[in-house]
Amino acid sequence: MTDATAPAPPARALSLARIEGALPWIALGLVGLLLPLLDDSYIGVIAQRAYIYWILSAGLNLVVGYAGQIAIGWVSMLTLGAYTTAALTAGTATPAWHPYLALVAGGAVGALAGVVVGLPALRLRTFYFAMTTLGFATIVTQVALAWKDVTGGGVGTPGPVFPWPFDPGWGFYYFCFILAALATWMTANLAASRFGRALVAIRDAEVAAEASGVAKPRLLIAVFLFAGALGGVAGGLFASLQSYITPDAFTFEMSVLFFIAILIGGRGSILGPALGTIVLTVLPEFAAPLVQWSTFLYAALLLLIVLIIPGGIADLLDYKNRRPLERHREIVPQPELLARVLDRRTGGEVLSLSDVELSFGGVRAIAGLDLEIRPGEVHGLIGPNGSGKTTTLNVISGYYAPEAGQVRLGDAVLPPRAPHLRADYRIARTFQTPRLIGGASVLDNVMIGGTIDGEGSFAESLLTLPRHRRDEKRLREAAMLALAVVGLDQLAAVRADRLQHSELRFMEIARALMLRPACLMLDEPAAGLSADEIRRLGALIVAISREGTAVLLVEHHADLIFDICDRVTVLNLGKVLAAGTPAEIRSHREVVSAYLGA
Amino acid sequence: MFASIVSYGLAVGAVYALIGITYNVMFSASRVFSFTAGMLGMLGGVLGALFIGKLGLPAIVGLVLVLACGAVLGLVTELVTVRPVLKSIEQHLYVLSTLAFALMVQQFVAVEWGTEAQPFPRLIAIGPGWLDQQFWLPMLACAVTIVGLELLYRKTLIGRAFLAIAEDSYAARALGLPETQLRMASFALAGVIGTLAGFTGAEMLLAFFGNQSILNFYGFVPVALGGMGSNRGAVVGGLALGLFQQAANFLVGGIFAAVAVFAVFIIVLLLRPEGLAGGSAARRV
Amino acid sequence: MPISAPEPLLEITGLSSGYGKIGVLRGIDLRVGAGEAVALLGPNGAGKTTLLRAVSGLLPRTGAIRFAGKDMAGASPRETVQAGLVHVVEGHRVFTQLSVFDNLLLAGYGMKRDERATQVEEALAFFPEIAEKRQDRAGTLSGGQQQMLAVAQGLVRRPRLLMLDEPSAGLSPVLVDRVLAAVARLREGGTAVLLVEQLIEKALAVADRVYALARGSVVLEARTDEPDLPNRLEHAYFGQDVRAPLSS
Amino acid sequence: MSITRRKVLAGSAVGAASLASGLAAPAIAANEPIKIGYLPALTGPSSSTGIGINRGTVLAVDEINAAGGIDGRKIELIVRDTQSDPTKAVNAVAELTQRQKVAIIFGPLNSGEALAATPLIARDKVPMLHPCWVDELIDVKKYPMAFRIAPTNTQVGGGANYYVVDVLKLKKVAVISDTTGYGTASVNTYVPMLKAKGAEVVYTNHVDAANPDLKPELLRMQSAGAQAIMPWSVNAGFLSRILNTRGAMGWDVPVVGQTTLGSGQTKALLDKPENWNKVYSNNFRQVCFAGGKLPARAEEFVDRLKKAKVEMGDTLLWWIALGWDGAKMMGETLKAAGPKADDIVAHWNKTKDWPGVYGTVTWTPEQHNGFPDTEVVMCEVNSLKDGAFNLAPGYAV
Repeated sequence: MTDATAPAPPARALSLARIEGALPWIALGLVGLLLPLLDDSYIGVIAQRAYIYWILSAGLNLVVGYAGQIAIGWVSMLTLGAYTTAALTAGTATPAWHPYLALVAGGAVGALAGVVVGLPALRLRTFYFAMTTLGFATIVTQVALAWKDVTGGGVGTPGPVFPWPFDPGWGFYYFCFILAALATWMTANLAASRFGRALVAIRDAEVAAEASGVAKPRLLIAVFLFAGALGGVAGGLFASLQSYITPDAFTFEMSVLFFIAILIGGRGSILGPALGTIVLTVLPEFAAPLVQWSTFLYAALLLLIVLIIPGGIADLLDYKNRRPLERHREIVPQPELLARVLDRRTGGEVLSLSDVELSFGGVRAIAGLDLEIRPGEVHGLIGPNGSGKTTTLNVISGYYAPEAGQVRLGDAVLPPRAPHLRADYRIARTFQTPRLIGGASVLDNVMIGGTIDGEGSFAESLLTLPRHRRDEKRLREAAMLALAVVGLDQLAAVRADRLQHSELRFMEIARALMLRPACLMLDEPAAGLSADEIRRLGALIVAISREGTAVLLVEHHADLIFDICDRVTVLNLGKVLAAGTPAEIRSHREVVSAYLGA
Repeated sequence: MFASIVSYGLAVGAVYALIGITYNVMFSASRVFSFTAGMLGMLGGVLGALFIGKLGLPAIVGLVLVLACGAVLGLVTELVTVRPVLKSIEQHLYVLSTLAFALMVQQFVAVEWGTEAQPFPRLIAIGPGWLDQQFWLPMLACAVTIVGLELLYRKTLIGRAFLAIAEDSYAARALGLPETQLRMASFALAGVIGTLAGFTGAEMLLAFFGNQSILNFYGFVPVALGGMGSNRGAVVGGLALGLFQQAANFLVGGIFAAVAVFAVFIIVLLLRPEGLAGGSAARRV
Repeated sequence: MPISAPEPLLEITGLSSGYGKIGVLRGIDLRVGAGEAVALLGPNGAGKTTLLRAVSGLLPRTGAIRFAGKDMAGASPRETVQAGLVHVVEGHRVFTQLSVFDNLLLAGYGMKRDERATQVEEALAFFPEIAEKRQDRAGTLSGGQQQMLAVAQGLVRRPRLLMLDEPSAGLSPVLVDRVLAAVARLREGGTAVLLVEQLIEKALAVADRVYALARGSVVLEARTDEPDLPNRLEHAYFGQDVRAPLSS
Repeated sequence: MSITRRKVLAGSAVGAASLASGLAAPAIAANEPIKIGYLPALTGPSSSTGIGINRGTVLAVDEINAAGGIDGRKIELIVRDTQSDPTKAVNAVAELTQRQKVAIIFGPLNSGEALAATPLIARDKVPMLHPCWVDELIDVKKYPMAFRIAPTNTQVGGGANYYVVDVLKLKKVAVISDTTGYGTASVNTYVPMLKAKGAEVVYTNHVDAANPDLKPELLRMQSAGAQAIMPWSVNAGFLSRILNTRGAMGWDVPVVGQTTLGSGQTKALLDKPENWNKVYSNNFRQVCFAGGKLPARAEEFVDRLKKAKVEMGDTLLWWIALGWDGAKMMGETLKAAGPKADDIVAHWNKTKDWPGVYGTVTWTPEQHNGFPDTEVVMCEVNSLKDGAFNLAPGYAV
């Protein structure tokens, strides 16, 4: 047993992991810095092209790899950035700009286009969204063709030439190298921040992200903005590398290339897609005779990746997570640490439902329900299937808006149909089937719970400014503490999808504790647990409630309910059949018969 | 001018409708939206030109061979790109596997058949102007397909099995319906319809490897607007799109026509993501 | 009441199953004799539906299942149905877009045409109420009628064992009796039945034997005519240390 | 470059693979082959020209090498297919100038790729010879080492305009192009020239080459009263659809325009042979039948092609001749001036009336467009025989 106070991971272990992670980047950086020594500008051109494609792919990686949005036609950002920078520098439509300023403008136009393309992602299904991004790419190319006086139409327009210190040749090479390094650094920072974790949560466990207070629209728009900006800047550099751009330089094959590079690299990693981009840029140069078949080979590679190693290179390199975990692991919660986790600042308010009514297509799921969950109490909610237990939970969580009646915390009415706002009211919940981010570590999964407590903004996380680092430190410590409370701190660094089912249940409780909940709702937490795991779960739930949290426990296991609940409400056909102490309910005639179907 | 807008619009609209139906036939049996619909359309034209134009086979033999290739490709699509990823359907891996497979076929055609748009041999030389074969052939193919599907669904048991799987695949499996064979059959049927669309439309669209991405997008628009899985929506949507595109093409010129179509597509989808007709029969949850 | 033959029609030993990581059933042993009616009782979430799904091949499973002398390892739902073990799923999920008659034809998918026609008529004979509505769309039927149609679908292949998952759910009492009456008639006709049911009295009235499931394992097995059965069921559900108020 | 070359152990795959070949300093040994860079577009949408030119170039280089090469040193033709894609051209240029260290670069053959490649080749100070027509490609100050052995867009358009206005004496003209670099540039140049010669341009438009139906365009031209159609595109499919539509409409109007109008690919795409009547395309006096006979040089060149069994059916004589002239020019220059860049440029600047099969080439230090105005003529496209055409009616023979 570790000592009473849960140890924050020793500084040495954490920094060792960070160095170990940075090793490949240091190697790549060295190669990039020393490449000009070869004095072979052919390799220089190929490397510049790889950097430029990576700047775009680093941004796209956040959209495709992290947020899981299938944005295929991303060459449109490159086109827009290239033409904006080229047109502004050449001064075809406006007085000539300074190239560096024009590049910034290219990035801004890219950012704007990123949001325009990104908006449909909020409403459209995956396939629809993939189609719209493809359609957008063809439109951008055709507008470039048609808008002759600005883009030079089919004739094209000369690319910008950047003056000292990044003048053409090795100067421009270092410009691309530095921007590529910057893009890598920023995307890595974002990925390791609470925004990055929230992105992956939206991809793999959207409902849990929502319950933890992640507002999907705002976050996705910010990511599309940033990815579009990187695409625009890459476009400006591309125009300079090409020295002269015509619409047919921006082919559909490039969209496919960017997309495949990220998938080959592996979703949810930075190093994998970077290697993928380098490989796919360099490959056609060495396979000269095959050049005609390059797109065919890319497509074949994509098919292989999708069918055989969906995890891509990152999965292959992830040897850490293949080391076997010891078989018989014990979950040993430490309820005594709860005081530090919940640090009672918020006063205990009562969560109350008054005369709530809800029906689905004529069937009354909840028919005039009154319920009160008092702080410091465990309130059990039982009833046969279809009695409205889970529907009640979902009404409190804000998934359904009741036709009548209200849900209030204290005297504040909870806004209906706004699940992501529940976190602000300190209302947390777990789910019938645990929602996890399989690819992320247990610690990261739990840190998702504390997303709304961070003060640093998106931009601060990009640049790891002090507020970001303070947030990360606080979130990491709070998560380790929460894991210690539920007894999973030994598994903090393990990938979540390697955990057993019961451990996932406790992990979800730890994530809920990150909100320092005033009210905690548990949806059949005992399902699939062994007898003594249920006993430990019961003790933990009681301890949480004694800290002043109002706990609502929806459960089938009658013995757990009667064991730990202070009050029990029995629902049947959407109405309260009986309510009282466990002993009263236990001997209530109708309850037993309704419950047993006697 | 007006006559050629209507005749050309309805003809190309019929091809888009058939591609839309191809999407639906595959979708209703597997819940998978496959990028291969446009590929089948393109191949209908290219293979037709190859068999009849280059190899000089008689038109009927050519047509049968093309449809047979379509069926085989449909089966390959199901086996290689759909079945392996069905288990993790929520990850939408099928979008990537079907896109990759379609791209491979397109590039193969680009290298072997050439990147130039080759003419499609004239099959039945009657009627100048709007009576020309390139106009009524696709419309005939579309009508035949609709009637054929109606008969299939209403009269044959396999047709009714398709409807059953489309409505509730869990109940169909429990009842003992052979889900895998039915899915393969529907992909083969989609292969036939897709290549028929390409074959009959190739007089207008020519045998061109680039038709794949054009048909993928313009075949998808009627399905998205008409609601997934509804063939009626696909036909109405396809014909309307054909007319709108040709009108824009004449009035505004080619480039802005594409921009106009895309703009309408995006706006309608953002307002009603499940499409104008409210989507296919709501699945029992 | 036929004493169970030397080798039971259906024998399940050490059956485990669940949904992905969530293990629901933990080593179930159960057997059903030829022509025997067995009721499967237990509170919500005990694993009754999961058990039927595992037996019919709709869910992956570990453990051994023998049916009519054959080992059913790895049998798909279709192979299970063809072997004569039919599972009528919960929630009367009939195909509302198709006619009653079509629903029944699909149940006989793959049989010879004439055989299928006669057996469809046989199944319809069990439920005259829906026989007249054979050309109507199944969507136009009431909940009870749809449940009858679902059971009729199960009968088309003249199964040796019919598994019914809560046929009474969502039905009015009158309809429940009518459906369970059909189950009784089935039993007389020699078809074995495994009935999952919430309503204990109704289930006990129809069944020869009863199993009670709780928290994924069998907590009680008994013949329905044994004394003091409701009381022992109560104990089984709520674990040992509770007073039994039900003892009237 | 100030950074000295030192053997550096580069860890990544990128560096290692090319490390070995990049380092060896190219001492020019006596028997070392002379490397010539060559950037044809053998695949992709606008590849019909490239395939034709390539046959002439390869034939010439083989003959030079067969005859002992340049003072015993073989010519090594390093070919990189640009696939009609500017990004591939940029990569190929860097490889040819830096890695292969070629003496001269012949190509790119398409304007799109040439526009991207010319500034880079100039920056690497390698002499460049190309047959592209876009005017901006030649600028004695910006690209001192770039020379052109073909006419400029202005000369080509001038020849066509001269024929329509001065020979056929027509007043109302319709001008149309595809949306490639070449197409749009031509229309922007020729329409003002036409107006300067007093003709009235009644209709002009850029149309996507893949657009299958050109009927609306021709209907608008006809209603505008056009007496001649001038299409500017290298896309055979696009040009054949114009001719087929004109034939289908039964509209008797001459089509005067770009050389691809007469190419084998265009002919293969015609619905009916009659669609090729009254179609006049740019051509070059040296490779046209005048009164039934080819000029002497062209006659002798055709015999040489027949002896070498070069496929003529699906391409044009002047494409092959162009490829031949390019290789021959480079061969003679290397023989006369050696492989050093400045010597080559000096030699080219002094070239006067060089007797090419395709055209007589003259360069001066101020003028690197070597093709004479007088040799840009029009020809009858349906008179195709052995890839060559009859001079269009109306010229003084």
